[in-house]
Amino acid sequence: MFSFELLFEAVVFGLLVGCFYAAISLGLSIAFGLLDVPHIAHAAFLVLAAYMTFLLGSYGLDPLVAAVLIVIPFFFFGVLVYRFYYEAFEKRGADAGVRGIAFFFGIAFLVQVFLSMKFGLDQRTVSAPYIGRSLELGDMRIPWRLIVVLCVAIALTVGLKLYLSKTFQGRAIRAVAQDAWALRIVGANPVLTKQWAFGIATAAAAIGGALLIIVSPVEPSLDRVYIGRTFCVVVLAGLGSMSGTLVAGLILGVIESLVLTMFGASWAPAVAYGLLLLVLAIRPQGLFRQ
Amino acid sequence: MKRGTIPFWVFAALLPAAAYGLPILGMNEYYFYISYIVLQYVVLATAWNILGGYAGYVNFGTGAFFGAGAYAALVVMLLFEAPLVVQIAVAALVGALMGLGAGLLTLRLKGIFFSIATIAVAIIIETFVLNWRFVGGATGVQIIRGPVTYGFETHTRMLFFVMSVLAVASLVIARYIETSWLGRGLQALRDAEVAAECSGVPTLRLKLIACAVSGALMAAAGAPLPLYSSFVEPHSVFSLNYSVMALSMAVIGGMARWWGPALGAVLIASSQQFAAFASPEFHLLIVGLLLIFVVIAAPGGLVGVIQWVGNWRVSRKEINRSASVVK
Amino acid sequence: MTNVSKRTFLHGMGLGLGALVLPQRVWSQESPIKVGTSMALSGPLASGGRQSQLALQMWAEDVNARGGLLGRKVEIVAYDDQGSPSQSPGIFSKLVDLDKVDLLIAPYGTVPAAAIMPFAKERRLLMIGHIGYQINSKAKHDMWFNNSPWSDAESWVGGFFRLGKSAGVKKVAFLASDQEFAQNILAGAKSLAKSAGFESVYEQSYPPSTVDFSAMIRAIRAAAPDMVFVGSYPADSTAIIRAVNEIGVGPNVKLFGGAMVGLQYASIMQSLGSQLNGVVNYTTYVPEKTMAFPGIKDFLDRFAKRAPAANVETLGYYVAPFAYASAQILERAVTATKSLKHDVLADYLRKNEISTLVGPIRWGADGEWANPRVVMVQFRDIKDGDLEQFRQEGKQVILEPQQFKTGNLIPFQQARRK
Amino acid sequence: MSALLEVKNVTKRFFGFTALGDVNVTIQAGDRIGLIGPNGSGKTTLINCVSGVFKPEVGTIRFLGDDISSLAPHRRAKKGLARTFQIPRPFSSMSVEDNLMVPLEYVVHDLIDLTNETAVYDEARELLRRVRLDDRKGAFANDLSQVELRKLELARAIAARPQLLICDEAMAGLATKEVNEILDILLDLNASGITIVMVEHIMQAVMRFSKRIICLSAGRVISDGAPAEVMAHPDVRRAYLGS
Repeated sequence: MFSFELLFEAVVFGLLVGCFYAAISLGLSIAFGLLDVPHIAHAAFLVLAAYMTFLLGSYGLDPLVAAVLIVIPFFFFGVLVYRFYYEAFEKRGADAGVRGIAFFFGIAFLVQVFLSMKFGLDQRTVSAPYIGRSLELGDMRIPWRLIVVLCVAIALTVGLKLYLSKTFQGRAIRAVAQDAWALRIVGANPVLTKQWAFGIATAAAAIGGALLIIVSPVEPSLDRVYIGRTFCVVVLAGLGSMSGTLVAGLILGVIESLVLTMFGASWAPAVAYGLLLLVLAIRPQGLFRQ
Repeated sequence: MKRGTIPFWVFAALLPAAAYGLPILGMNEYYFYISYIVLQYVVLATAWNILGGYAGYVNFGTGAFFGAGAYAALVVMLLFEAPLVVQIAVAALVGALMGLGAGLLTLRLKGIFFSIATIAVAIIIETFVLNWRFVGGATGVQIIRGPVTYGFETHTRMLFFVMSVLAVASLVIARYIETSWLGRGLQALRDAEVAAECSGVPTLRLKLIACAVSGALMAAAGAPLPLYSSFVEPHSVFSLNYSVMALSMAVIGGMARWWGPALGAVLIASSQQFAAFASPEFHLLIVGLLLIFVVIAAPGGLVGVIQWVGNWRVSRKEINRSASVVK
Repeated sequence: MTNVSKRTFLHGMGLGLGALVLPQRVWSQESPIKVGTSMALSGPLASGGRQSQLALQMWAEDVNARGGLLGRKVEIVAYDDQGSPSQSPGIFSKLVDLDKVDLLIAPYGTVPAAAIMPFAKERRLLMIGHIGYQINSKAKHDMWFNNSPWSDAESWVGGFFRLGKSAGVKKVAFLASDQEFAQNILAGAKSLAKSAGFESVYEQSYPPSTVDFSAMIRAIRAAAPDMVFVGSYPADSTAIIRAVNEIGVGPNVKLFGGAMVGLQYASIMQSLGSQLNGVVNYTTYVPEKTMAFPGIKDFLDRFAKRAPAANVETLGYYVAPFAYASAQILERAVTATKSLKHDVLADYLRKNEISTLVGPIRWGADGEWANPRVVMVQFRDIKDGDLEQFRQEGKQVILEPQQFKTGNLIPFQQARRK
Repeated sequence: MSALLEVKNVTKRFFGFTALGDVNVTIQAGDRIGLIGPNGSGKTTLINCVSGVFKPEVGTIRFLGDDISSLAPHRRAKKGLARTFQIPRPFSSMSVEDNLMVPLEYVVHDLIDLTNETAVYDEARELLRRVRLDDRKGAFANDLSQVELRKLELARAIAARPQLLICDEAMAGLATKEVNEILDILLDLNASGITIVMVEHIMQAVMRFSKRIICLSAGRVISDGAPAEVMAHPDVRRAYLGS
C-alpha cells in the first residue's frame, strides 16, 4: 500500500497544511519574533478571530470577507493589549519575565472563558463555496479550502515582508526590534512603533483565525492545540523572519505529513515537537536567521 | 535561627498528625476527598514555584511531570505490586530525572524559549504514553484497589494522609531552598542571569537542581492518583489544566515566598470545589481576572498584600536591627 | 439544584388551589428525595453534560407535578465534574456523605464514571450508569445498572459489520482517534472484522490534535477498501466527513462510518448537511416510527422548547432521553418497592424489566443492557443548513438491528450520487 | 612571575562575522589599563571572552598562569576575575546590601563566616563605603539612580575580592562630576591592589586613568602601549577620526 504516488501526495498535503501553519504563525512572528513580547495568547487570539468569522458567517458573509472586516477591529484590539502590557510592564523598565508570561496567559484564559460563555462548547464551522469541494488534477484531488489557505498564506507573507522592508513604518518596526535607542535617534517613537506593530501582528492573527475556521471546526479550547505549533514555527524560522516563517511552516507540515504516512499519525506530534527541541538545543537562533 | 523557624516546624509536624487524627474526630468523608485535591495542588503549585517563582523559568509542562508520576506509580504497581511509598519514591525519581533531562536540554534557553520547550517535552511524553500499550495506551487502565493499608479506615483517608505528608515535604523543601544559599542564587539568576554567573553563581547547576526538585515533587504529587481515582487515562492525566492551575495559584498566591503558592492553591482549589455546583465557568473567569490583576497591580500576589498590610511590623524590626548594629 | 418553577408546581397540584397556598405546604413534612449525579458542565464533554442536566431537571419537574415520589418532592443535585476522573470521586463522596442524597446516577461518560466504581462498590451503592462503556467489566459491582443501549464492542459496532458482510465486503480500512473510547471500539471492531473474514487494508490511529485529514483519506482511497470503519470524536468527525467529500474514498466503498461521535449532535449535523448523505453511523435514538417509545415524542418536544434557555441543542436525541430514562429507572424501582434502600432497589432492577422513554430495559451480565440495541442509521436526502429536517422520518434510516429496521443499505457511493 | 592575564590568539566569530581576530593581550598585576576602540570594534566581546560569557573558537586565556579558557564564568569569578556590565544588571528584586550577598555567599564563602550575619553585613557595608554607596544600603536596586547603579556594579564586582576587575563603560551617560567620582573610586580600588581594565569612550577619563592603553579596531589590536604613544598612533587616529 506504500507507493511513490502516495508519498508525493503526502508531501503536497504537507506543504498545504504547512502553508496554514505559516499563515497562523505570522502574527506571532511579529509579536514575539520582532517585538520580543511573550505572546502566549496568540493562539487564543486566533480562536477568537475564528469565532468572529463564524459570527459574521452566520449573517451569510464569506469567511474571507469576514476576515477582511475583522482585521481593523483586531488591529485596534492589538494596540490596546500592547498599550496595556506596556503600561503594566515595559514602562517600569524591569524585565517582565514570569509576570509578562502570566499576563498573556491570563488573557488567553479570559478569551477562552469568554468564548465558552458566549458561544457554548459545541464546535463551530463556516460554510463557503470552497469548503467541501476539491480541485481534481488527474487522480489527485486537492481541497479548495487548502488552496485558499495557500493563496492567503503567500499573500500575507509577501505583504508583510514588503511592508517590513519597504515602508518607513515597517523599517521602523524592524529597527525597534534591534535597538529601540537607535530608533529614537532617527526620530521615531519606539513605544508607538511597537504598539503599531503589535496591532499589525494581531490583525495578522485575525486573518489566521479566519483560515483556522476555514480549515477545520473550532471550539473554545482549541488554542491549546496551536500554542505549541505556532511557537514551533516561529522558533524554527528564526525570530521575526517572514519568509523564514513560511519555510518553517512548510517544514513542519511536510514532516508531520510524512511521519503520518510512513509511521502512523500517533507519532506525528512527537516528531514535530522533537524537531522543535532539537532546534532549540542546537540552533536556538532558528534555521533561517543570520 | 531565623524568625518563625519554630512555628514552622511545629506546623510541619502538626499537619500530617492532624491529617491522621481528623477521621477519629468523625470528620465527614467528603472533606478528605476534596482536601486531597487541594493538597495535591499545594504540592504542584509549590513545586512549580521552585522553578517558576525562584528561578524565573516558566514551566508549562506541569501536567507532563504530574502524569509521568502517575504512570510511573502505575507501572511499578502493575509490575511489582509495589506499595504506595515505593510508588511515590519511583515517581519522584522519574520526575527528578525528567527534570534533569529537560533541564539539560532546555535550560540554556532564556525566558519564554524555555517555556516553549517545556510544552514540547510535555507533548512528546504524552505521545509516548499514548503509544505504550502496557499501560493501556489511550484507553487507560482501571485499577482494582487492594485492601486498605493497616491503620486507616478507607483508601481516601490514607491517601489524604499521604498527600498531607507530601505537601509538608514540598513546603519544607521550598522553604529550605528559599532561605538557603540556593534561594539567593536562584533569585540572582532570575533577576540577571549573566550577572549572577559572573558573580560566582553556578547558574546552570542551580537551575538543574531547581528543575530536578520541582520535577520530583510534581511527579510525587501524581503518584497517588492511580489509587485515588482508580482509573488512569492519558488525556486527563497529562492535561494542560495542571499547568494552568499551578501557574495561576503560584502567581496569585505570591511567588516570592514559600507559602505563597500554597496559599493560592488552597484558595483557588477549594473555591473551585465549591464553585463546582454554582458556575464553574464563572470560577475560571474570576481566576483569569485575578491572575491579570495580580501580575499588573500586585506583583507580590497575596503574600505581597499580606506583607504590605503587616508592613509596620517589618519596618519596626528594621529599626531595631539597625539600632542593635549601631551599638 | 433543580427548583420547581412556580408554573409547573401550580399545574401539578391542580390550578384550582390558587395562589393563597404557599408551595412548601403541599409537600409532606418529610424532606425531599434527592437524586445525586455529576456531569461535565464545563470542558469538552459539557455539551452532553448540559443536556443531561436539563433532562433530569425536566424529570424532577414531571414527577413533582404528578405529586412526587412516595409523596415526597424530588430534587436533583448535580455537580460539574469537568469529565475528569480526578473530580468525580470527591463529588460522589460529597453527594453521599455531605448532601446525603437518596439515589445516585453515575457521572456522564466513561472516564469520570470509571473513577467512582471502587467507591460505589465499597459503599454498596446502587448506581445507574449514564452513557458509559464497559465501566463495570473490571470492578464487577453487582449494584451497577448501566443505562446505555450497548454492552460490549460487538453490541456497538456488530451491526456495522453485519451490514458489511451482507453487502459483500472483503477489505476494510480502520481510522480511529487515539483516545479512550475510540481505541476501545477500534479493538472490538478489529476482532469483529477478523471473525467476519475481512482483510484489513489500512489502519491508522491519529492524535486528537490532528488538523487535517486529507492525507489519511487519500491513503485510504489508495488502499481501495470496500468499507471504512471510523472511530472518531466530534471535532475530528466533522473534519473527516469534510475530507471524504473533498478527496473521496474510492469507488468500492459500500459502508463508511461506524463509531463517529458527533454525528448525533445537532450543530454538527446542521453544519455538515448534505455531506452526511450515505454515511452509516451508530446512534442511540432517531425519530423513526419503529422507535416511537411511549412518551419520547412528548419529551423531545418539551425539550426543544426548554433547550434554548439552557444553551443546549434543540434536537436532544442522543443523550437527553437516556438521562431522563435513568431517572425513570430509579422512579419505577422506588415506586414498585416503596423503598429507598439501595439493595432492595437493586434486587428489584435485577429481576424486573423497566419500561422507559428509551424502551423497555432488562439488565444482564455486569449490569449492562441484556438486549443492547445500538442503531446503525444511514443519512439520506439531507439538505444543507436545515436543522428541522432531522425531525422527519427517513432522514436517518435505521439499517440495524432488525427489530427497528426501516430501510436497506444503499452503498455509500451510490447514496452520495443522489 | 607570570602575567596576571594572558589572552593568546583569541578569535571569536558570530555567524560568520569575525568579532575578534587573533587577539593577543597580556596584563601585569597592579596595572591600570584603558581599553578603547570605536563601536563594534570588539571591546565587549573581548570582555565577554575573558569573563567566560562567550567561548572563543580559537585561542587560550590564562589567568595567574592557569588556562581558564574552558571554565564557566562563575569558576573564573572564584579565581579572582570580576567584571561590571555596560548596561547595569543589578539583582533588581534585592536590596543594595543583598546584591552584595550573592558574591559574598558564592565566591568568598570560605574566607568569611557566613553564619555570622553581623560580620557579613559589616563586610557588605565596608564594600559599599569603598564605592561611596553606604548611604543607600537598604534601598532596592530598582530605585537607584544611574550613578548609584554603576557604583553598585562596582561594589558587587569587588565583593568577590577580585585580582582583576574589568569595567565595561562604567561611566557612560554620566555627568562630568559623576564621571570624576567613579574615576576616583576606581583609582582607590587600584591603589588597594586590584588590577583594573577600563573600557571607556570618554577620552579624558581614559587618559587620566590609564597607565597603558590598548586600542581595538574591527576585532584586532591595532595599538598597545603608553597612552601618549597609542593616541599618536596613525591607525588609532584613523579609527577614531576616520581620516
